[in-house]
Amino acid sequence: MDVSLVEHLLLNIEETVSIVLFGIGFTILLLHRNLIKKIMGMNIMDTATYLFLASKGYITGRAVPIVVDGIQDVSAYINPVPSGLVLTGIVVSVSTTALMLALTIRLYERYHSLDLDEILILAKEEEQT
Amino acid sequence: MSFVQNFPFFSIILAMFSGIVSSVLSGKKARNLSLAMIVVTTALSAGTLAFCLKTGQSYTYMMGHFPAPWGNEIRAGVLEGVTAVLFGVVMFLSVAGGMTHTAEDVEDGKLNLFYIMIDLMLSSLLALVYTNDLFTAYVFVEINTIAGCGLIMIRQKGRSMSAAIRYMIMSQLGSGLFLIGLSLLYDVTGHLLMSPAKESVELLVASGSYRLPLLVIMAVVSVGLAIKSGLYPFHYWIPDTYGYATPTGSAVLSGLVSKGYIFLLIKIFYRVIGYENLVGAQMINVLYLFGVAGMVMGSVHAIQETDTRRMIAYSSVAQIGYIYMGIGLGTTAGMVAAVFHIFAHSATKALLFISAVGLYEVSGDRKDFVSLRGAAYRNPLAGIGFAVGALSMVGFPMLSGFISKLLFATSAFDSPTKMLPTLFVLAVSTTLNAIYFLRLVITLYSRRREGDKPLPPNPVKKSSRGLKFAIVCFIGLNLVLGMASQPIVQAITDGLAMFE
Amino acid sequence: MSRKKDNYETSRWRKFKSWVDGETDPLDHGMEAHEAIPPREDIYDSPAHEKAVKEELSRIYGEDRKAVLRARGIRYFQRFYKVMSVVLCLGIIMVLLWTVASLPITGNASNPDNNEVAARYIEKGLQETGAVNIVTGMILDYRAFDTFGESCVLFIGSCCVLVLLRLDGDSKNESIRKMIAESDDRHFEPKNDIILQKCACVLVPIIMIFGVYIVLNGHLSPGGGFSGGAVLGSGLILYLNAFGYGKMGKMFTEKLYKRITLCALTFYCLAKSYSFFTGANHLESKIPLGTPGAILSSGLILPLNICVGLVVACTMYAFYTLFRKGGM
Amino acid sequence: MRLFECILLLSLIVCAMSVAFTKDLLTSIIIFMSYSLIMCIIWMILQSPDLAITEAAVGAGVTSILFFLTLKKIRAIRKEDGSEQEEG
Repeated sequence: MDVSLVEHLLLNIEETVSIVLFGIGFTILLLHRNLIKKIMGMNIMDTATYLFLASKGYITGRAVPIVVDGIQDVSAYINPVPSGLVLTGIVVSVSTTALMLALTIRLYERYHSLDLDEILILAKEEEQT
Repeated sequence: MSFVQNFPFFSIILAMFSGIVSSVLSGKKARNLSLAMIVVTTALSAGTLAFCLKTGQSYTYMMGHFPAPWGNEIRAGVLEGVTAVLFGVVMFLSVAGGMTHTAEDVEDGKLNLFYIMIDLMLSSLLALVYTNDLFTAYVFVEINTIAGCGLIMIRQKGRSMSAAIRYMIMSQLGSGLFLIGLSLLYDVTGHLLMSPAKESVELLVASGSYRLPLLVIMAVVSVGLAIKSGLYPFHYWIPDTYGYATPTGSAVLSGLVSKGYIFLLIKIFYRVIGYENLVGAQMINVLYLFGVAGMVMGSVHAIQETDTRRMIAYSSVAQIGYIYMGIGLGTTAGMVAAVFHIFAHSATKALLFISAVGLYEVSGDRKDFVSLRGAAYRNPLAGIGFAVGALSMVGFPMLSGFISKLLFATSAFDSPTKMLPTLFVLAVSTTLNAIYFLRLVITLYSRRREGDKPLPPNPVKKSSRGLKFAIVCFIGLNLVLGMASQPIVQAITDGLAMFE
Repeated sequence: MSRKKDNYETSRWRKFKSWVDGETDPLDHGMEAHEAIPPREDIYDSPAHEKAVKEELSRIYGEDRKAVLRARGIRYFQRFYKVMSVVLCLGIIMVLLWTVASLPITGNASNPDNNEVAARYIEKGLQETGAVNIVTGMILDYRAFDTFGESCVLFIGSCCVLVLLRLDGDSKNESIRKMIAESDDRHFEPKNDIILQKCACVLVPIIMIFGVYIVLNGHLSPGGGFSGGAVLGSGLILYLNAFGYGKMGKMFTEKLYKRITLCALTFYCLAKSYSFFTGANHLESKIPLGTPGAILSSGLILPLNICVGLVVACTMYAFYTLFRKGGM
Repeated sequence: MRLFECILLLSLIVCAMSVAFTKDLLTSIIIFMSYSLIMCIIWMILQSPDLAITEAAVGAGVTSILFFLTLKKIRAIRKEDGSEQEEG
């Protein structure tokens, strides 16, 4: 059936929203100079990718992939693979966030600034003196 | 299922296990464990290589009780064996070469944490080389990124921490794009393992459906891994990262980490998208253009640098441009040249960084040209090592750089449209390389002038045994890659043939 | 003779020779502004802060007219740089949205990814792994190598935070930072806050029981090592906040943290290597799967869940203490 | 249920945009916490409770605690060196 572009986007509402969130996270990560904002942007970007991945496995009208009183028929449950992958992904983004926050604290202790470009300029000057 | 076939699995698990165990050991014990583990892992990889050469084809190894599309699997072949052996050798020599400086730079309470990162980086590199599953590749790409960031920031100086956070931000951009590419591929093909994914990609290409998503997958995955390996327009984090890490850290980061991502990209090109579909798409030319731009602009930036470590870092931007230009040529000869240049560059770059350490030691730990003048007379072995590395980079016969430039030139003849630009850019980039590398060699071997700033009066430090051993072995490795290159090139061609 | 001498100083050869000796940089003037500001052609780095750039330029050049001209040029280049980045991001979003428009529609059963891979997980998942929760069965048995890499990501993340924030107090500047961290901690934490302590007395046991329930029932109900460990970790954090480091130190010290992480990860590594080795060499693994639905069922999955739960709980608690005071 | 999901997805975008445009760090962290909470509910609607509990405990719980701690640490350092320059 030939579905127009916008209608198709509305049918895949989860993927569209996750791509828009990916774009917002990507822009925050690129354009904001404050380090904590950048880390939040990175988190938004990661969760958006996981939303994109997990909405692939969703099948309307099917239940959670936990075997309930012996029913093991494929048409009863959704696809378990994406939720397994996203479970791994969430813990990856937690450890990356913790690492970057620790770096932010150490950089603020030394340069008293959260602005990445100011830190780079101060670091360059500090090395020249 | 002969016992030798377990070796790739053993090497990955052993590297990870020694990383976990050295969390409770003291600094020195952790270092010895790490060195011993790297030796054993290289021996295991050599065993795998021998087995694959004997049988002449690659084999897949089921991780767990369930066959391919359900459980994970790793796949070992001739090309994976050669890469694993070379990565092990370069890692061992870099760790041995930078031992004393690591002990000075890192507080002794945290020295074992440094060796945890070295172990886990080796295990993630081996996993990237051997894996046959895309999401496992993503998890080990993340381990590689965090370990690399740890290697940069372990000096805890202002400059290295700001370099580390910039490296993390750029790598997270790359990982985000790579993960979006993975999810698109999973959605369109339904498989995450490379071989079944390839069959469904073949079906899709044949039936002509989902043409746009396949193109976007190729673009996003290539751009994501190009950002992580520092290809030209995304190279901005490289000079600070390689310039301000510990000597071992910068040797490992420049020699091995970016090569792991490029190897993964080649594997995805061959095993998931299929080489003929790739050549058909326009993505190859985009990589070619980025590579060519990197070759020229990397050297131009290197000429303007006054700090020698940043200059070497910019030269590795140019060399990564070479590799992507080789991939972008679109011919199998071009791919063979690119893979050989991965080996040649990791050996030469690690030699340059390690021997540069020997030169800085004797010139008052200052890195600019004036204070380095005559350093080669004060530390002759480091001087020779740097000269050999510089000549190999410029393409002096008998050294590895010459062979890779030769391979690039001959492979350029196969693709008629790209022949002229390739040869022209090869010539320009080699002359630019010659300018800034030979300039530094001339400075090293020219006498000190009376007008120069006096060196700090600290006694001329004798470079440690590990540093001397590492420089000699790296020179040997370069000579082996240079002179005995025929068997290696043959192994690469066979490996690429059985790569599908 | 003299004419040749004095134009030698300004001659190109003299400049080249001094450049080879490393004294002067031929492109010195042109590149100076270039050095201070990230170069233009790199589109992926965030643009310089307006204020910092102006202040930086004025300080380096003073009122030199050429510098003012270049400063204005730099500002245009900065604004162009910012616009270029936004355009690039919008371009990426448009391309991805266009791709989403041609992807299969979410939710219908005939999507390409509901193929035989997912079918086998659902149909034979219970028999082969013994886990009622198919997702946990898939994570800890079918695709166990990913989850093994996963716990190593968490382990190396905690190592990096240890490198950055742990204060051993031995080297000189380290001990100064340790004193500052100590004084910060005492100054900001309300000690012996009765309300918090009373709430903690009620809440902490419930949180701990809930966390243990999630870890132990990982293969029966949703949850498992990661989420259960995080709940346990937050319980420990609440207890630390209510009763302070003294009481917590009696129960949970740095040495205990290292030992737990080592034992849990070693057991995880050995158990998984055993199952990989037996699987690859087609040996029969002698681990009973037990009756589905019972707690002690599904072979290795329960002990693995416990190990992952312990590692995650200790790591989350270690993150909190390292961020707050740089030590347990 | 579909309408409820669309409302939640819309509020996700609103949260992400407001994180981008708020000036004060503390409010953006709190908005980021609510972003994780909404994401957690969406996982429930997409029939994957494993993700919901992990996102709640690991994502919303620990990440937000770490963000608050970083902010407290930075405010402590700024108050201690008394610089009155208001950091954005």
